[in-house]
Amino acid sequence: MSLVVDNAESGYDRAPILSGVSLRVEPGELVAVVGSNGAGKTTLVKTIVGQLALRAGDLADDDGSFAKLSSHRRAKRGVVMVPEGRKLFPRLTVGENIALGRRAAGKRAGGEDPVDALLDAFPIVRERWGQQANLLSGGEQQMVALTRAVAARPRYLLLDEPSLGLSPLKTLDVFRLIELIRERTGAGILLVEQMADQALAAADRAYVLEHGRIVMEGDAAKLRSSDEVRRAYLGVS
Amino acid sequence: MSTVEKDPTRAGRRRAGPGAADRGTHVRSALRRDVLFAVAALAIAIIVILPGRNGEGTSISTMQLVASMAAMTVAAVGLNLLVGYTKLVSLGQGGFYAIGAYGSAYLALDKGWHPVLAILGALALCGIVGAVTAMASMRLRGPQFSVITLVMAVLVERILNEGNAFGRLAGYPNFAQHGTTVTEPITFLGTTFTPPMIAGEVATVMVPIVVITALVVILSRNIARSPWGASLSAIGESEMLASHLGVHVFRRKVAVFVLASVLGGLGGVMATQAFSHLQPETFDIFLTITIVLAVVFGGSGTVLGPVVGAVAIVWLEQSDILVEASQWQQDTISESWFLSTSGLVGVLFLLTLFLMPRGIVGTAGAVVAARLHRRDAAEADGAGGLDETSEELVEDLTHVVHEKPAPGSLLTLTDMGKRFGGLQAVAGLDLSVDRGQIHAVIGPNGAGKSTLANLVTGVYKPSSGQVTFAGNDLTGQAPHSVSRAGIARTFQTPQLFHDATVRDNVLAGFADTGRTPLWAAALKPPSRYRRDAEMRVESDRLLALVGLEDVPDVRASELPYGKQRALEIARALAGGPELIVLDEPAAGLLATETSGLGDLLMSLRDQGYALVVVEHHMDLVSRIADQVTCMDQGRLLARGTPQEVLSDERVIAAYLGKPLDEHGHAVETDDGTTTTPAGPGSTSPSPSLSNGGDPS
Amino acid sequence: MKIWSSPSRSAIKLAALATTASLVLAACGGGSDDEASGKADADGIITVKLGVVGPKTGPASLYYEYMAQDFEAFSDDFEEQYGVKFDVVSEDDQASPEETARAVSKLINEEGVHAILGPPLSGNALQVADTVQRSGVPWLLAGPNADEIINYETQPNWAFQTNFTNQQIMSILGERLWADDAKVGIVFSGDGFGQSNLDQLKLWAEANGHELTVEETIQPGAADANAIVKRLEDAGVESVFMGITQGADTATVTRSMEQAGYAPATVMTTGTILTNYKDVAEPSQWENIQIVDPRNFLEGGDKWVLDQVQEATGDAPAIPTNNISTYAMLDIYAQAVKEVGDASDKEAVRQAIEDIKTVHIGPDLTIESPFSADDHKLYTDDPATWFTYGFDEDFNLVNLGTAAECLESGC
Amino acid sequence: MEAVVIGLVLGGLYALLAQSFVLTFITTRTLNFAVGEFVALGAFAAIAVSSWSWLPTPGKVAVGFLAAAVVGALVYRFLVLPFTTQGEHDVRWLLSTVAVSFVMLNLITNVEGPSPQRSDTARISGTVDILGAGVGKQQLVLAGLAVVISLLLIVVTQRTSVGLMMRAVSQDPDTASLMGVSPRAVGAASYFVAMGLAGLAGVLYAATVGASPVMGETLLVASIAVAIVGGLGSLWGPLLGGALYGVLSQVASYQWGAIWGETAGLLLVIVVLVAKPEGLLGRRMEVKL
Repeated sequence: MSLVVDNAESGYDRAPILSGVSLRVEPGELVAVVGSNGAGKTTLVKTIVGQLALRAGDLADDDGSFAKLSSHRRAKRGVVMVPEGRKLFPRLTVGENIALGRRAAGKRAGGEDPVDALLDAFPIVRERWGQQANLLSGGEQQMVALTRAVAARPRYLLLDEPSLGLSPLKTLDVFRLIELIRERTGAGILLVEQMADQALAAADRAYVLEHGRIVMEGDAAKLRSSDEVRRAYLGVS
Repeated sequence: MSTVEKDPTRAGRRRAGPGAADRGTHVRSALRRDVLFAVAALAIAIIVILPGRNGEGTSISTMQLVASMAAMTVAAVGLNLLVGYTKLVSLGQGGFYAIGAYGSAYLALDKGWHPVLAILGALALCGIVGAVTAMASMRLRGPQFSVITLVMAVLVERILNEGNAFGRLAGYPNFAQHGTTVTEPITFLGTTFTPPMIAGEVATVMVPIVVITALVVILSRNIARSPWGASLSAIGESEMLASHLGVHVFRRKVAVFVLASVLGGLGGVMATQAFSHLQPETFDIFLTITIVLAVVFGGSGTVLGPVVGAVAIVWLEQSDILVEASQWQQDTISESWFLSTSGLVGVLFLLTLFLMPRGIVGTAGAVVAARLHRRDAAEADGAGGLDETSEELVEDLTHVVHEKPAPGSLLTLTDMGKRFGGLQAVAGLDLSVDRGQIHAVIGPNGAGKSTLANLVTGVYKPSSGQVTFAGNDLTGQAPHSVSRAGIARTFQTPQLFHDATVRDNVLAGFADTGRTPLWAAALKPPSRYRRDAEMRVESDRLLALVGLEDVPDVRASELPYGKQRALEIARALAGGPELIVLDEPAAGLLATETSGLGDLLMSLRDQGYALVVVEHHMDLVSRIADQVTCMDQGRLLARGTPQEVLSDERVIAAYLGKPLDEHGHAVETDDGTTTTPAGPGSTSPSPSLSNGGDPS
Repeated sequence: MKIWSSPSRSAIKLAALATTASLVLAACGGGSDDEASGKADADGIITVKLGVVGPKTGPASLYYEYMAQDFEAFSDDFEEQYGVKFDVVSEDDQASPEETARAVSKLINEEGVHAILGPPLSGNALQVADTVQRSGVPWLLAGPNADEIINYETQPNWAFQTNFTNQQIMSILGERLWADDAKVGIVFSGDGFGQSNLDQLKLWAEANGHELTVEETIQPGAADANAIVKRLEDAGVESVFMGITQGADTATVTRSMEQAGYAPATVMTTGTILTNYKDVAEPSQWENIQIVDPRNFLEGGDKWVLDQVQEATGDAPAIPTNNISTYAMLDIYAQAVKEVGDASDKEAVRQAIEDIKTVHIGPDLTIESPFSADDHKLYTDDPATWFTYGFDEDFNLVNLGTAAECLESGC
Repeated sequence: MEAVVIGLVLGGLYALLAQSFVLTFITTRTLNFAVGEFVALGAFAAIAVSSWSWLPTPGKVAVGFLAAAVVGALVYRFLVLPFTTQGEHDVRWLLSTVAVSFVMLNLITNVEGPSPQRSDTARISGTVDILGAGVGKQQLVLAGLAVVISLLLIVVTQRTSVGLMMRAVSQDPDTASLMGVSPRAVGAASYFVAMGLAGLAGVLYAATVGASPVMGETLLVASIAVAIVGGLGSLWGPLLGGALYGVLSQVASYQWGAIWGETAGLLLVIVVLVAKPEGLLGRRMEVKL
């Protein structure tokens, strides 16, 4: 019962970016992936959701391997990504964006709707319900993007650089929202962040990616305090 | 004349030194390649018409074929400038071909012009129609552009079909109007240029046809590989980017369209000279499509692509191979389900798209390039880039003569305002930046920071206020004027030429891209060779400056993100700016890279550059900025040194959420706990996350 | 029952025809050059290397079909009758003028053909008119109707035309159209044939003191002709001539006439209506249409030719008028070659054509001495030798009398 | 007035084909330049089954629709989709659809012969009088169909979840696939419907002008023009564009002669594009830095 990446290899064009990457995310767990730019973090999540082809290795969730499925089928299985830069549908309303998320939920829908909890916690999304998504500020868009992903009832949620381009204040909000999502959905969350410090602070476990390989893994708090990590990825000497 | 040259002190000094020897080598090798190409092109041109030198009847259809190929080649070379480089898929080239063909015949026969003048007149007409079409379609891209050019071609065809002056479907010339159905061969300088028509007559017109074709290929190669050509690729990539590189996009687009139109017309002129009679049926919609096919089939965006494509298509359409293939299908597959010539051309074309997506020449070239650069690509994934430049950079800069910043403010914004519909994005903002100063602009999302950057660089025209730069009023100037005045910029997401090499990206940054005149690009005078070599040496220096010296031949898209940022800064420097506007340069960078970026920016400041940095990374801001402006809702919220601004209560309330220390680190969280402070002088990503239960 | 006037709807049949025709051509063509020496062999058979140019492929391929049909149907006849065998070297002009130019120079200069048949489309013929007439190769024009193709200023002239020309048809039709000083309008197709029709009609009108009230173009494949018909009607046109290449486009015009309830007293067109019109039109739309043609489609040699084509190929004549004129052309050329005895003596053959005494169309139709030095057209413009036809319910031709009779008493 | 009525009716035919351009453009950012051949394909498919007496007319019309629709979906999957992978500057699809047009036109011509063939499927003879203008019933049906189908498409996209998927794919196919929507399936479906519409138009149009391989080719430029005038991004566009183009070209034909009809239509395209590059109802695409 977990999201498993086993010995994955993938990349763009000719050059492989990921090689032999293995990791796991348990339900209800927040796992961070940190690493320098170009280390392959975004490549990793794009490979998991099928936006990049897996060249070797395997991907599996609770129902077994999904490595051969196309991107939209993975979403329907509950492997849901919030892409870098939010990627809301700019000319759909906030409500329609979230409705699209609900569509992907399919059979997993039912029971208590975690979306309601998010909307209660961040009423701004509800206030903007009928507005076109491109009229929202960056922070609001990220809220909607996260809500939309939650509406899809993810079993595993992949977040690609959720703080990118946000002001410090909004970044705090986003991390609060992520915490809330973890509480309410029980989904396993894989968080890819350039802000390694925050990511490690929020996560249970973490992996460190370097040149497309996992070079360290373990308890997030321990990694955060490890000198090696601090020096290499937190810019602390 | 480039900005670099306009400012001899700085530019001249920078270029002095170790580059001189390299320059000589570059000039010599470039000259050797160009001469070889020209000789080869002319030789091939002459060889193909040798069979017709005695005027043997058996060579006539061959000469006609060669003439068709030449005409198609010239038209395709012209179209390639649009389709291949500027990325404008014009379906109107057939229309210009027709104007050239009919225009030259009409001016000579009906208007009595000297045939040579008539040809020039027809080409001028093509240019004028091209300019008008270009101006009309200036805002169009994609299918809309294709359709408007197609409409133009259809209208031309319609005029030829219906215009009495052109003989309509009786052809031109015709008995009723001219008493003959053939145009007179041109006699010029005592030579008569006979078309390939009658056995026994030497088809002398073939000589100018193939020689001119060869010249067109040679000149178009020069153009494609010049800064002028680079500006076309820049427009193809993004018109906004091109204008930031100092390219007057409007003029350049009109110019390239005119050039393409004239070449299309020249193709038509050749057809007239070779076939001596014009029928409007020749100039139907299939002609225009065939020219496009020729470009893509051969390889759009390559020098030889349109040549190979044109020759191949003309040859295929008349060769027996397709007829035999069609017969074979009928014999072996089905007597009714078979394809004949046009269908087979379609199939061939689809196969090309599948198997050789860049056309014959492009795909062959890519295979060769892949072999050559495999090593480099591997290196691109390795170390290097911003995070490792800091040390070298300082060394590198020590031998750059530091210039005393001239006193006074370089950039001054007065009462800047910008309104979008009902939204006041920027209001009443003043800002001034001195030489040798870094001015950071911070603020919440939607505060108007990017709008401000766009106002400074000319993307937006201000609704109110004034921009003064180095004593000149730049208010409302277009991006290319702003760029030429000495303001460069980088973008939130790096805007690079993804298919071009790292070096070519930097080369595009030189002011030459916007300023090289077309004639100099085409004719390549000695000064051009020298300048090319200079630019190359300078680009190598700039690449070294940002830590990309090991990967000059790697495609930009293959670079990791951080290095793309570095490359973009190198390109901005190439233009020889005095002020650089950086829009969130640290976005997406890791802490170590951000730190390297800080070093780079500070060293630029030390060289006398003024920098405006729009940024969210408070550690970076607090480390490098001399002055910080915090904006909120389009207005000035606070201004001062980093310490002053970051501790300003309004800034904290509107933006930061909590106070930061002098290094941009969170001091206190909203619930009162304190995060682990980083060591003094260190940089750590900011601000730290705080949440109530955090054990650290 | 004129079965040949209703081209078969069976696609398979047509395609089969295309194949057989090309096989026949392949069998005839591709022969060794020695065989096609142009001189009589041991059996007294003269093999003529005949260059045939036409749109073998593409939408205009009907204009190649009719030539192929005639070779299939009549090759043996000519061999039997005159001892002349056609070794056909065919080139596809793809209906493109430039391609035609290349094809023609290839045939003349590389293949060294004894004569050239085609191209059938006026525009392509005009493209090469000068080249062929200067080349000294007999040019057999059984298709194009444009008058401008033959340039009598080039003497001796090498081109011979066995279809009627547009100038001829106008001199037949002019008086009929303007009978009782009616207002006359023309609808012509936006192609070489249509424009030539317009030009000739205007020339005739000018020469005879009449005025053309309305001239309207219909683009090939146009979706409707409502505006055209409206303009005819509004101008009070009582007499309409349709000079339209495609029968289907003619149908578009008559359909719009019916829609608008516009019924001019006289509606005339040409034999082009025999191709493609019926399949698209309704009987009520062709009620009033008449055509004139120098050929008698209903009996005698002309009909025999069409019947033979139908019988031999199993399909309708592709362009009935051109099937007949091709037969006439081949008869003329074969006779001339027989007379000279050597097809490669082109000047002698040319002269023999010019001097020809009797042209045969089928077993029982002859035309006497049609040519002279400055008349290379088979048909004359004597209304007494032209026929006027109408159509019955099933689109069968009905002979309404000669053009002269109809002019006199109305038809 | 007569010109206006007939122009509106005629515009319906163009609008129907323009709708097929708009439909594929909205979801896949591609235009099928082989639409003309799908018109012919639909017409010939209906002729092929015209002798099946057990199949009622609507069934035969459906065969025309389905034949074009299925081939359309296949063409999308194998000959359009592979040529759209390089971002917005990628116009290889334009070339591949032109190639498809060459192949289909040639094949249909070889199989069916170049001559028009009579088509009696869904043939409605006769004329009705509308405001003094005689209008062919067949053309009226085509025009009515264009309106009904356009409205249907608009309702579907605005009100149903299928439409929501379509709009999502049209705005951002990659992200749509993250929401469990398959852009390929949506693309194939819209090619299915769009080419089906072309086939349907072919069946009905062939009943008046006969089925011939080139029957759609002559409609191509006009219907692209209509789609562009209305705006490629708007399903309302074809109706407005069709009406404008139809009326303008008819009025010009009435006033100055038929030759000016199409010319006026083409000039309209130029004027609209120059003034409003995105079409009358199109939405401006913004370039973000």
